[in-house]
Amino acid sequence: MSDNVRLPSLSTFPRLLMHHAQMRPNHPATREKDMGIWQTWTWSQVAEEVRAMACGLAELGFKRGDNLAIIGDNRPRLYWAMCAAQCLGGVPVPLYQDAVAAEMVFVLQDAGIKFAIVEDQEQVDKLLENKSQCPDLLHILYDDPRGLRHYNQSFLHGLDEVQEMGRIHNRNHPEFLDGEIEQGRQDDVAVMLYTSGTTGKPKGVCQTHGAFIAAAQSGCEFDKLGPDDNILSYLPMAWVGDHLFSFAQATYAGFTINCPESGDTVMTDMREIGPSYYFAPPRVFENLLTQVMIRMEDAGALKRNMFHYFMDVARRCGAEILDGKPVSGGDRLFYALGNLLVYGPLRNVLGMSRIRVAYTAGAAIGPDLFRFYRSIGVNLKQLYGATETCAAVCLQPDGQIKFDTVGPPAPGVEVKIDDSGEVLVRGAVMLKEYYKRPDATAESIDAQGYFHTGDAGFFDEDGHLKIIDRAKDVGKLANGAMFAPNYIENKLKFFSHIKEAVAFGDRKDEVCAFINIDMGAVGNWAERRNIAYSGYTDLALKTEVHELIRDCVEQANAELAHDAMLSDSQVHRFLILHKELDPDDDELTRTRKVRRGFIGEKYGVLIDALYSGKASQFIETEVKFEDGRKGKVSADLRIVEAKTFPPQSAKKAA
Amino acid sequence: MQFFLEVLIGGLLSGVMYALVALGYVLIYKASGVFNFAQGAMVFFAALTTAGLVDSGLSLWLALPLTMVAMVVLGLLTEKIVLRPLVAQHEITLFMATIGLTFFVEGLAQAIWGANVRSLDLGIEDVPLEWLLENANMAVSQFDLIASGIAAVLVTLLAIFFSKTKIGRALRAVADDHQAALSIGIPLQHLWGIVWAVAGFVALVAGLLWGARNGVQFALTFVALKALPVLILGGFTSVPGAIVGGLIIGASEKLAEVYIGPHVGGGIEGWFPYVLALLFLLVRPEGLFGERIIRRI
Amino acid sequence: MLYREAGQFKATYAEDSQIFPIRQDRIGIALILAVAFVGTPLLSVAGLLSDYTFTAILTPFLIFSLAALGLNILTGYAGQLSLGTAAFMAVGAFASYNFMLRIDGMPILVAFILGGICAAAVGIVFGLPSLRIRGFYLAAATLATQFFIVWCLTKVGWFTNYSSSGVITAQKIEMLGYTFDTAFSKYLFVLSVVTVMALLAKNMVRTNIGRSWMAIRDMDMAAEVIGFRPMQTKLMAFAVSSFYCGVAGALFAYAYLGTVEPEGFNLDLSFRILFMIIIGGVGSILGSFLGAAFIVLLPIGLNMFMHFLEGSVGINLPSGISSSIELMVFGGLIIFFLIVEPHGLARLWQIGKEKLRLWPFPH
Amino acid sequence: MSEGRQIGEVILDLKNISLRFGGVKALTDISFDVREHEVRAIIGPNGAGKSSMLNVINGVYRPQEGDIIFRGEHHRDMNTYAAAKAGIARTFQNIALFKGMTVLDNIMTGRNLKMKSNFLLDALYWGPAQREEIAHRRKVEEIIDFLEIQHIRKTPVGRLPYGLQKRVELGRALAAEPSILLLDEPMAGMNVEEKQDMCRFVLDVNDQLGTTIVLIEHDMGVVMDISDRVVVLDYGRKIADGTPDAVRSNQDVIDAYLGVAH
Repeated sequence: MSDNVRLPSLSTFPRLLMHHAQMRPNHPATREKDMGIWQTWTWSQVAEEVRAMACGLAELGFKRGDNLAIIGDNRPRLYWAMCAAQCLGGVPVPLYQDAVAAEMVFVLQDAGIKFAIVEDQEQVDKLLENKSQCPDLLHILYDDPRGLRHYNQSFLHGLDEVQEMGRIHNRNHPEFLDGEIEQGRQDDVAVMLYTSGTTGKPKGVCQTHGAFIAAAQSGCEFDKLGPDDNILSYLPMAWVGDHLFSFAQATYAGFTINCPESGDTVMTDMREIGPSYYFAPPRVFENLLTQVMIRMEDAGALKRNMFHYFMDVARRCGAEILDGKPVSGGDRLFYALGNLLVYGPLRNVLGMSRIRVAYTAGAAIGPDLFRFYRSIGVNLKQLYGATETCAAVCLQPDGQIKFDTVGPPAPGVEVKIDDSGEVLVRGAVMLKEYYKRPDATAESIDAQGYFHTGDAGFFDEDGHLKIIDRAKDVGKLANGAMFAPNYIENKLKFFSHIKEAVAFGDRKDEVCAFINIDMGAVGNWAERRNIAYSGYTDLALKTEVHELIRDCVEQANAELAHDAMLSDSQVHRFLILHKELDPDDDELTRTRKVRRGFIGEKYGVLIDALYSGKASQFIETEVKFEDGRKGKVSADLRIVEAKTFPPQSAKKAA
Repeated sequence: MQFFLEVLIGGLLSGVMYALVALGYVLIYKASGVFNFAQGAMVFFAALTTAGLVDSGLSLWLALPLTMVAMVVLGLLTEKIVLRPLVAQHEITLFMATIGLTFFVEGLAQAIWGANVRSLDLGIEDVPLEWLLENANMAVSQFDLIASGIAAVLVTLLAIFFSKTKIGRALRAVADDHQAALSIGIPLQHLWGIVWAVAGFVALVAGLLWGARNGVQFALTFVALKALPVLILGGFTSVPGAIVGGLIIGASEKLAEVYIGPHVGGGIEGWFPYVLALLFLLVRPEGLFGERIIRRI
Repeated sequence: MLYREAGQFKATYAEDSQIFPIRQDRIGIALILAVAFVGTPLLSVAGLLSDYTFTAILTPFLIFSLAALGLNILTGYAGQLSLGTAAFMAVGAFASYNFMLRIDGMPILVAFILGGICAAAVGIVFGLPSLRIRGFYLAAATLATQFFIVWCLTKVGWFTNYSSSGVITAQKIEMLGYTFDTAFSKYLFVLSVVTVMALLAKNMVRTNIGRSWMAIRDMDMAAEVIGFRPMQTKLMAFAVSSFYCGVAGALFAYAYLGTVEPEGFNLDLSFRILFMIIIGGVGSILGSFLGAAFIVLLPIGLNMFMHFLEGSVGINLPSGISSSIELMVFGGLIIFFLIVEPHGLARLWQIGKEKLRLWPFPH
Repeated sequence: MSEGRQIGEVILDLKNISLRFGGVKALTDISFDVREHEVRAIIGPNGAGKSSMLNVINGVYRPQEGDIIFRGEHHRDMNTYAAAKAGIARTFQNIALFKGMTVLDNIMTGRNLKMKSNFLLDALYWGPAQREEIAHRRKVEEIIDFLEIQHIRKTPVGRLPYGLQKRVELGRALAAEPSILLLDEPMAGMNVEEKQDMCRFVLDVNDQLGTTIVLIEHDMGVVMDISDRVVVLDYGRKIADGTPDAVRSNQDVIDAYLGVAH
């Protein structure tokens, strides 16, 4: 949008959609890789589809204030369904599509879902399983009819039929939908996103049109996003990040969202589309980098040496060149050569050639990882936010990138650190309330209207926010020193061989940790050393692997020794878990954050062993497989001592 | 009638010589499934080498064993360098490789001995056999008769070799089933080496006979092209097929040349055998003695 | 490395099935065509390219490419090995000659097309055995074509207009009052014909007719079962292939040699064209061009090398040895390619291209 | 099983079929019928003549004796082209894909009988030929989608693992929109997961498209699960015919299978 003033006529997402349908009717709005090509819908076509869907929903009895569950992979019609619900004054509630049926029940009940639009048979089956527990659920609509031919329940409808119904409805009542859109207000709840919640039951975060439009606007203006931008929409629709980027910003700025063919083809689809705007959590960037390194291992010596030589050049000056800082002529020349031979082709194969702006958020990103992308010319930046703040609190401006902070507060957002070190936020992007949870709402929004993020952090000298940990997780060691488990875990996870880490130490004498090795990286490492292994558990028990991980832990300890506040948090002992932490076993949240408390209880025997000085500990664990079957994994885990270092910060400070 | 017989006998005699060349193909095809287009080039190579050695002062009886050695070496090298790396490839690929081999061997022969026409004297004169001329008034070349005799002996020997000896039976087994051949206890590679060496020997004999008759020149390679219709007719895998096919082609080609040729301007020897073979193929695609292939899917 | 494909997505099937789906390839081919159509003539006018370049290298290269393309359709795509390519070229050449000779005001292009059609007709007749026999039985049978056609053209005086030596002199190439008589105008003429026919061939091999050929080639029984009729399919391959060879033969006579006798289309020529597709790439349009270029340039390169040996190094080679060595090199290369890269230069190019697309990754 | 599928009249009736190769009897006096929309299985020990039976149905082999009644028309024997034209498609025991072509092109070949373009139009391409190609491409994409092989669309089939090749071959047969689909051991050599997928596809084809299916399969579990009627061959003779349950308890069948064991 060219105008900075938000017209009242553009105060809701349906109005924005209709605006684009008029302003740029033939501009692509949505693409989906389907049937071998990128099927494309223009803004006017999307408006038509949404209109048909909304009218169809109305015909089925969907009313203002009703909640519409949306469950599935990133499919155009599911994105449109959000807008269709909003047209009618209803509230879309996207759910994580990989949740098992039982996990869905809570949200379906809590949100009083009456209508659900789902992707396919798999999701329909899950809902049918829960139907008896969700008496409010009246209608289930599905996008892909495959396999559903013999489902003859009267409350099941194909989206095609519903849209057809809607088209007829719209012909008979051409004024109806525009009237409904007209009734929409900026303060209406636009979407309800359930926070995954590391503890307790998920809560429904109600965000208004105004909040998300404000967040979208500030982001779009901050990075000058316009209708010609393209984004790959592949992250879970229920995640605030995807909602902000693929729905709110796209609908605000009028750029094109591109839905991949399936989860397996994201890499290929990314390369085909070559998005100009990209968003991914750190683990995606990390996986990509791991893949790059593994694939380069197989290259011939000449090519590999060239690659490493130019990566050194990039490490030396790549990020500086991207930031427009002064760099010597020689380095510039080498970098240009490297750009021709390595960085350019690398961006190309990763599908990042056309990226103007890429963001990462959701977890801390390792400095090496972050620097890698910036040094090869991908303008990767960090942002900080939460579901409750439309994911938009701090953004890193071009040219002011630091590796360990998340940038200054976004325009229109006020950030304050309270006495306990917790980050507080106030502004247009704040949530309206937690759905049906006045207690929780009151708890997190204080009298001055500040939202308590629950994160601990501080501003550095340039006014950039640095986040350390979850405020409630920050504890104290027995000697009173600060213990920030997340910070330690992240430090460990920055090693490519470590996938997950769980640190313990609150009210203890020293810090110990559980480690999950990265199957891809360590597996590859083992293969190159001719170490045979039969699976994760087997690999995790290898002595060589323990040595490898110990090196990593000791390196992390050496770094921690330099930190004035955290030098006591060095990891004294660790063990490598016999199974991968898994959201299906409730050990991780759906966004893959470790649930430390749950793990602490489940593996209490291991923690005791870590602190009791035992050399090994037997454990047997029940695991759930993808198809719902259950099994047991057992192993005798070794406990490994790691070297620690005397604090270095005193000397440095002096 | 007398003239007809004269032509017929002449044709049959050259037919035996065709059969000899054709046998070289059958040998290799049976053993290794390769249709060795280079057989003609090997004939040429053998003749040129013998003639070249004789021309450079060696006696024929010294030149012959030397050439034999050269032919065996050529055969073994071919097997090792060309065919072994191509083992298990499609037969058409092998066929094309032998076309390449043809060019290589022809080039090699000429690079060593030059491209000039040489003559080769085996001490047999190419004159009509007097006895026949006198008694039946038929002109049948003495040379042809003797050459055919030699060829016939060789053909018989090979036929016996194939059906009676252990190696011969092993070779037949190879053609049918490589696994089975292995169980006989003779390494496959040895068998192939033997076959290529024998093929070299056959080429040598054919080269000597044809070379002495027509002069040692590049055109000798065309003898191989004469043997092709023989194979089509007789089937690629059959020793008797090669013999009968050779006789049929030899005789019919001469007869056609004499009786049809004049009406169409002559020179039909070049294609007549092919057309004959083709017409025959349309009736019986597997050849006279070839095995019927049931296409399985 | 040079390929930067990120962002080249296809939104329609038409885009997805274009001949060069990658933008860099489209730019490349446009450059090549620009150089071929505009660049070389400019260089020629500027005196930087001699007539020799056109008459001895570029024109024969293009004509052989076309013939190789024809053979590739039959052998590479339809899987029917033929050793009679030169015969079909001869039919094209002599038929065109006779159409020009005997019909007043016959436009040259029409004569070429009719020549090609005659070749196609002959191809169909001699393709008939392919219905019963396969593999090298068929290859041997196609030799019959080779011998019979050349014999026929030599013996039947009508074909050569009763020329005593059997040699014919091709008429001038005239179109719309313009005579293509200089080396480079003939080159341009050939280039245009070859470009159009290569495009048509590419279209055929990427549509149903091409798929029918490849199906018969790869698994004839299955092809039959899904409804391809072997007879039509094989004969069509023979017809189209012979048409291409026929036109190539006509160009061979009209734009390259000028005077030609039936013996000029001998077995050796058939083999040479077979070598082009083996070295260039069986079953590849591009391979036909690469192979033709290779076989045309190889003797020239070898000759230069020999001269170099004699001139600079001072080794005296016996006369006539260069042709023997040429034979050996040809033969050796064929064997080498069949062993090392049976899909020829085209596959090497493809592998190289794949590497460039994945650069810096090895795979 | 499902209400979408009504087993109909006899569509294919084979009467007293005998087939010999030289002196070898492959099939002896075999009769059985196939009803519209049903899943009909042919089982039997190795060498029982199962594949020969399929080959007779779609005209690859011509039986010396017998009568084939297809949709009410009598045929002394079928020929492959007529069979394909009449809507009989099949897959092969040993995968018979076109190795040099991509998955997409392989499946496209399955649509050849529905294509009207000729070689001249093909050569000129832009215009009718392109329109036709695109129309058929759409159909083929539906099959690719149905069989969940999107990710290998442009891969040459020679590079695919066995299980996927089988799937592609099914795709090629489906592309012809057949009324009868002959499957020659569609699950041979597959792992459990691949078998499950293939079963699902076969049932979906039968159910959603109403295609009649005649299949040969070794996995008894699969056969008993998915077929409506089973015919059992042994040494080229029919020894049983009926529902899975009936066949399972048939003494001749039990003997034949035990006979294979020793």
